[in-house]
Amino acid sequence: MSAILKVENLVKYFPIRAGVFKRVVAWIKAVDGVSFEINEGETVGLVGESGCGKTTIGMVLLRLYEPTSGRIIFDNEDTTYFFMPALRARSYIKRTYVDKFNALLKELGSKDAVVNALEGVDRRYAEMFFSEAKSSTGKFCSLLLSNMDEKRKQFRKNVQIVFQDPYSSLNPRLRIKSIVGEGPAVHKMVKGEKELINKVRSVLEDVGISGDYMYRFPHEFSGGQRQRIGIARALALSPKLVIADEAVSALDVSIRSQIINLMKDLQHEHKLTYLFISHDLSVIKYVSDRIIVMYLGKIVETAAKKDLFDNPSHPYTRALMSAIPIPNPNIKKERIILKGDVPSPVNPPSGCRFHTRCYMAQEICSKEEPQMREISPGHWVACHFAK
Amino acid sequence: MRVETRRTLRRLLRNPSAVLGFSLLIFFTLIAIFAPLICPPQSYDPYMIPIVTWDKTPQPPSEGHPFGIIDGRDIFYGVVWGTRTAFKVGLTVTLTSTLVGLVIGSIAGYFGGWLDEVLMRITDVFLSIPYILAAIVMTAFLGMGLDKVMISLIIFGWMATARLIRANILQAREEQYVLAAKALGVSDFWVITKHILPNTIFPVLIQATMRIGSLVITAAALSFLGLGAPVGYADWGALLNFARNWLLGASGEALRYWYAIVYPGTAMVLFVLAWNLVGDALRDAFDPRLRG
Amino acid sequence: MEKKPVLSVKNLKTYFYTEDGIVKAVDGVDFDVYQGETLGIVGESGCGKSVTALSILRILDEKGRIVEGQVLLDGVDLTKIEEQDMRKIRGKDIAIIFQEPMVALNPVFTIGDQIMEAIMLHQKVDEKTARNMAVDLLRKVGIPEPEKRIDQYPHELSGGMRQRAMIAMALSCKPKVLIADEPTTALDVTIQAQIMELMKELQKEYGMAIMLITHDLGLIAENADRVVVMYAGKVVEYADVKTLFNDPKHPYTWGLLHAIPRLDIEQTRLYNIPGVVPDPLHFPPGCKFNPRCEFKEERCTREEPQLIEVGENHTVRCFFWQKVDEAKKRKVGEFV
Amino acid sequence: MLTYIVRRLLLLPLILFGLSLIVFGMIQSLGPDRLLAAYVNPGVLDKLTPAQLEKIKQKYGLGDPMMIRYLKWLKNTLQGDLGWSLVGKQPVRDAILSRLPWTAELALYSIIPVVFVGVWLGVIAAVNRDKFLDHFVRIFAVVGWSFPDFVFGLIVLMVFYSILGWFPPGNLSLWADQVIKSPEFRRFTSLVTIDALLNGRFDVFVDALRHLVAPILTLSWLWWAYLLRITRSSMLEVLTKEYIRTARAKGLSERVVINKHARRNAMIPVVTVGGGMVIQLFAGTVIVEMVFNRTGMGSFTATAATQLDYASIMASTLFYSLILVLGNLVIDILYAVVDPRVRLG
Repeated sequence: MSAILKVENLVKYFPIRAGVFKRVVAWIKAVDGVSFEINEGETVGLVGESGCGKTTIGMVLLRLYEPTSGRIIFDNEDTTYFFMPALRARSYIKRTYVDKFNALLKELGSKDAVVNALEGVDRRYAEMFFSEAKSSTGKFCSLLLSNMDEKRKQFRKNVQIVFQDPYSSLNPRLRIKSIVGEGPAVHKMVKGEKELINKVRSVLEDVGISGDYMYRFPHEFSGGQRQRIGIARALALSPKLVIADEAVSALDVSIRSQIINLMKDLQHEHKLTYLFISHDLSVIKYVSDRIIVMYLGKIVETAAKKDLFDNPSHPYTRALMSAIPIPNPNIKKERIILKGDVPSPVNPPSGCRFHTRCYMAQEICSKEEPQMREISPGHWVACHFAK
Repeated sequence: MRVETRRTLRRLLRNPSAVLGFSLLIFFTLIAIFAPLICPPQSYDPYMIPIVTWDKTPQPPSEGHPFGIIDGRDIFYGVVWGTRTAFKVGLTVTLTSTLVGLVIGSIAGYFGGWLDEVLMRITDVFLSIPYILAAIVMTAFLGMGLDKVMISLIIFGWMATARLIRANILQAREEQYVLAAKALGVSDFWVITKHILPNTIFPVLIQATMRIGSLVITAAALSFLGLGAPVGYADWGALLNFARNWLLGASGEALRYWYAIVYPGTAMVLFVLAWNLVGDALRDAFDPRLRG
Repeated sequence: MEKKPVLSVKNLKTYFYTEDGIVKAVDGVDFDVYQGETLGIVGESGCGKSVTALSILRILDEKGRIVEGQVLLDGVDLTKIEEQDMRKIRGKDIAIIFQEPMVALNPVFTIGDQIMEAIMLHQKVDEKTARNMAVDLLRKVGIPEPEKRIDQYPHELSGGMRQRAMIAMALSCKPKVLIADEPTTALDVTIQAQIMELMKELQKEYGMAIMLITHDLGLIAENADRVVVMYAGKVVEYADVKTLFNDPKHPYTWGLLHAIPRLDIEQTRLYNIPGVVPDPLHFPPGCKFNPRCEFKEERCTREEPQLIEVGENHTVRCFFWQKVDEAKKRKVGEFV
Repeated sequence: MLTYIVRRLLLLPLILFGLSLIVFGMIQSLGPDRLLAAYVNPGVLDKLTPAQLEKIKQKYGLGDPMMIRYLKWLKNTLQGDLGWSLVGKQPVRDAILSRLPWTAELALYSIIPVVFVGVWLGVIAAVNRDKFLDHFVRIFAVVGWSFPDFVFGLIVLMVFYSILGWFPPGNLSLWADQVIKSPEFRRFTSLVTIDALLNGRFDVFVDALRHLVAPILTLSWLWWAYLLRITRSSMLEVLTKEYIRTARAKGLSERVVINKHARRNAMIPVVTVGGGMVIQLFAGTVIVEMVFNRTGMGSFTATAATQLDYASIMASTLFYSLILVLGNLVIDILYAVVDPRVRLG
C-alpha cells in the first residue's frame, strides 16, 4: 500500500485583528504541526471536538485555505506551492528543497550520495535538481513551476470534498445538472451537451438518484437526497481522494445510515480514498480503517481502528469514548467526565495541551510537550504516560 | 411551473396592496405609452406644456382643460406627460446607479483587502453628504435641466447598492456551495458571475424597486425648488412649484387654487405609492425572512 | 404498585395552519411522566417531538393550535385553563431548556437578569434575595466564579456554560417537570457528558420528572426510564427503556436501532431504512410508516393502526408487530 | 467599546478629508472668474485696485498650483472664512450663523415626535400583527412614505393656513419679529421659543410655536412612516426568536415579554437604520423651509442653489455633512450602548 497523501508538519494560523488599526493581535492556532499519511484505498477517520482543527485540515488540504507552513504531498508530488503566488512559491521551493540539497551536498560531498540519502519525493526532486536543473535554483524553480495551470487543474480534479450542510452546499439557483455537471465541464472531461448529460445521469444514478431529476432545483429534494447530490458532484470528477467533512452529521438517523452505506459502496466501486472528518466517534468507528484523534490543533493519537478501540492510550481518546452514549441500556459503563471547557486555540495550554482537563495529569504535563511515540506498530500516541 | 414560483405568485396575488401596486403601475405605464394620443403634442418638443393663455393667474378646471390652468399652461397636459418624465427619471437613475453600485460593491466584496477598504471609505465620503443636498449642489454646479438632475442623482445614488452587494458577497463567499465550486476548480470570474451574483441579485432588485419612489420624489423636489426641469416642462414637481407661489399669497381664500396642488400632487403620490407597494410586495414574496 | 403520573398527555393533537395547508405536527400523542423519572421522547426531525413540548407549555407560535386532547398536570387540564393561570405554571411547575443556549438566552440581558427574573416572578422575593439565589443556582450547576458570571452576557460564556445557565434558570423554581428539548445536541460530546451528568444529579436532588427529547438513541438508553418513539406526529411505540431496546416491536424502532453506528458492537453493515422522512403536509394514507416499511402489507396502506398493548406497559402502533420478532431471528447485524 | 469609538473617531478626519476634496473640487470646476466672485463681494470687486486684487488672489491661492490652493482653501475654511454670500449679501459665515437657530429649532422639535410616535406605532403594529390596527398603521405608513414632503407640506399649508388660518407660513409674525429684534429682548440660546420663555414673553412663544407646528408636522410625517416600518419589521423578527420563547416559558406576561425582552432587541436595527434616517431629517428642512417660506439654513441653501451663489452652497454642504457625520457618530455610540455584543466584543 502506498501513501496517496502525506502531510508533514502542517500548520494553519488565523490572525485575530483588533484595536483601532485592526492590527493582528493574536493568532488562532487552528492546526499546529500535524503530520499524517493516507494510503490509497483506505478510509482515515479524523475525529475531535469543535475547535480541534479538523475542519481546517480539510480546507487546507483542499487549498481553500493556504497553509501557514508545512508540506502536503499528494500523489507523489509536492502540492504545497500549487496555489501560492509565484514569488512565495519560489521562496518556498528554495527554502524546502534547494537549501536542503545544498546543505546535504556540503555534508555528504557528492551529488549521488545526496540523492541516495533521500527517498520519495525528495529523492526525485534532488535528481531533478542536480541533473536537469544543473544545480541552478532558478532553473529548478522554473521546472517545478512549469505547467502550473495544468497541475492545479489536475489537483482540483483529484481531491474533492463533500460538505456537512446539505442545504448550503448546493447553489439554490442552479439545476442539479449544472451542479453535478460543472466539474466535468470545467475540466473538459466531456465534449458537448449530450456527453455532459450522459455523464451527469450516470453519476446521479451511481448515488441513487434518478437521472430524470437532473433538471430540478436543490430545494425540491430532501436533506438526504441533497447529500447524495453533493456526493455526486464530487464523484463526477473521478477524484482519487474525497474529503468528507461531517458529511453525515446534519442528517436524520435513518437517512444517515443510507448515506454511510452509499459512501462505503462507492468506495468499493470507484476505488476511492476517504478522509472522513467527524465529531462522532461511532460514525468514525464504523467507516474508518485508521483513526486520527485530534485535540486543540494537535494529533493526540492515531492507530488502526482495532488497535485504537482495543487499546485507547491517550486519556483524551478514552474520555471521548466514554462520553459517547451507548444505545444499550444493559451496559452500565464507567464514565470519565472531563473537567471544564476546551481551552481557546488562541492561547493553548503549555506543555501537553490536554493537561488542563486531563484526569491523569502530572507536573511534567504542563511543562513538556509530549512527542508522538509508537507504542505498538502503527499506533502512535502523544502522551507522557502512554504504554 | 415550479412550486416555488407558483407559491410566490400566489402570495403576490393574495396580497391586496401588491395587487393595488401592480394595477397602479400598469395604469401609469399605459398613460405614459399613450400620452401622445391622450394629449397630442402641439410643439416640436412634446415635453413642453403648450401655453394656452397669456393670463398668468390660475384658472379652475373647465371644459377642454379638465385639471385647470396654471401659469397659462394646461395642467392636464402636464400631468399626463409628466408621467413619462417620472418614468424616465426613475428608471434611468435607478438602473444606472444600481449598475454602478453593483460593480463597485462586487469588486470590494470579492477581492477584499485594501481595495475593499479604499472603496468603502470612498463610499463613506459620498454617504456623508445628505442625498437631497448633494443633488441640489451638483445640479447647481452642472447647470439646471432634467438631465443634470439625473446625473447628480446617479453620482450620489450608488452607495446603498454597493454596500448591500458587498455585504451579501462577503456572506456568500463563505457559503459551502461557493467553496465547493472553488474546489471543483471553477475560476474566480465564474464563481462571482455564476454562483455569487445570482444569489445576491434579488435583494438588490428589491432595493432598487423600493428606491424608485424616493428617487422620483427627490427629482421632483429639485424641480419644485426650480433647479430641475425648465419652466414649462411637463414635470409634476415643476407644476407644484407654480402652485406654491399662488398658495403662499392666498391666506383666507380657502381652496381657491386646490386644483393646482391636487392633480399633480395626486399623480405623484400614486406613482410613488405604486412603486413602494410593488417593492414591498416583491420583498415579502421573495424574502419571507424580511417580511414586514 | 400503581404510581400516579405528574404529567400525563392524552390524545394530544397540535396542528399548524400554514398557507400551504394544515400541518398535523402532533397527531394523537399519549404518555405519562412520573415523579423522579425520565421520559425519553425520541424521533427524527419533524416527527413532532418538539411541538409536543411546546404544546404542553402552550407556547406555540401563532399558526399552531392545540385542536384536541388533554395535558394533565396533577389532574388539571392545562389546555383548558386561562392564559393567566397557565403563566403561573410555566417556569414554576414546568420548565424547559432548549437546544441552542446561544439563541435561547436573550443577548441584551445578563445571565443574572434572566435568572432573577424567573425567581422574582414566581417566588415574590426582593431583588437582593433573588440575586443570592441566582448565585447559588449558578454554583449548583457548576459554573465557576458565579458571583462574577452572574453579571456577564450570554455571548461571554462558552456553549457549555450557557447551557448550564439555562438549566439554572429552568431549575430556579424547582419545577415538577423539566422538559429538556435536545439539551446537548449543540454541544461537544465531552461537554454533553458533563451536562447529562449534571441533569441526573439535579434530578436526584430535586426529585423532578424530566422529559428528555432527543434524536440520539444513546442518550435515551443511558438516561431514560421510559421511552416514547415518535414518527410523523404519532407515538409508534411506548415502553420502558430496557424493553424497548431489547425487544422493539415496531418496524421503525427496530430499523432505527439497526441503522445507527455503534461503539459497543462490531457492525458489518448498517440497516437501511429506505425512503425519506415524510413531508408533514403530505403524510401517506394508512400507517404513516408504510412506504418505508419492509413488513408492510396491503392493509397498512389503507387503514391506520391503533396503539396495541403487546406487553406490560408496552404499546405499539403496528398491525404486524410479530413480524419484527421473525426479523430478529434473521439477525440483521449483531444485536445485544 | 473604547476601541470601537476610537476607530470611528479616527475615520472621521478621513471622511472629512474626502468630503473637503469633493467640495474643493466642485469649487475649482468653476473657473477663475466665477471663483473670484465666490470669495469677494462682487459689488466691490470692480472698485479694487490691481494691487488689492493681487492680494486677494494671493490669499486664496488663485494663481498657485492645486495643492497649495487646496491648502489655502482649507486654512481659510477652518478659520471660518467661507467667502461672500450673494444671497445673504454678507459673509457666508454671518449668513449661516444668523439662519442656523431657526433650522436647529425646527429639526430638534421634529425629532421628538418622530422617534416617539414612530417607534410606538411600530411596536403596536407588530404586536397586533395582521389585526385591524396593524393594517391601519401599515396603510398609514406606506401612504405616508409615498407622500413627497413638499406635496404634503403644500396640503398642510392649504388646510391649516388657507382654509383654517391657524398656522401661518414664515418664521414669526411681523410684530413678534420686531419684539425679538428689540434691544430689551435678550438672546440666551438664540432659539426663539426658549428665549421667549426666558424673557417672559409668552405671546412671542405662542407665535413662534404657531409658525412651527405646520413645518414640524410635515417633517415628522415622512419619518414617522419610515421609523414605524423599521420598528415593526424589526420587532416582528425579534418576536420569532427563541429567547422570546424562553421568556414566555418562564411564565412572563406578554406585556413584559414585549416591552422588556423584545423591544430592547428590536431597537438595535432601529437605532442604526432609523437613526441614520433621523439625521436625514435635517436635510429635509431644505424643502420644508421653502414650502413654508421660513428663513433658515434650508431655504438659504435652496435659494443659494437657484441663484448660483457658490460660496453659500459649498458652506451649506459642509455644514449639513458635518451634522450627518457627527450624527452618525452618535448613532454608533448609541448602538454600542444598546447592544452588549458590540460594547463588550
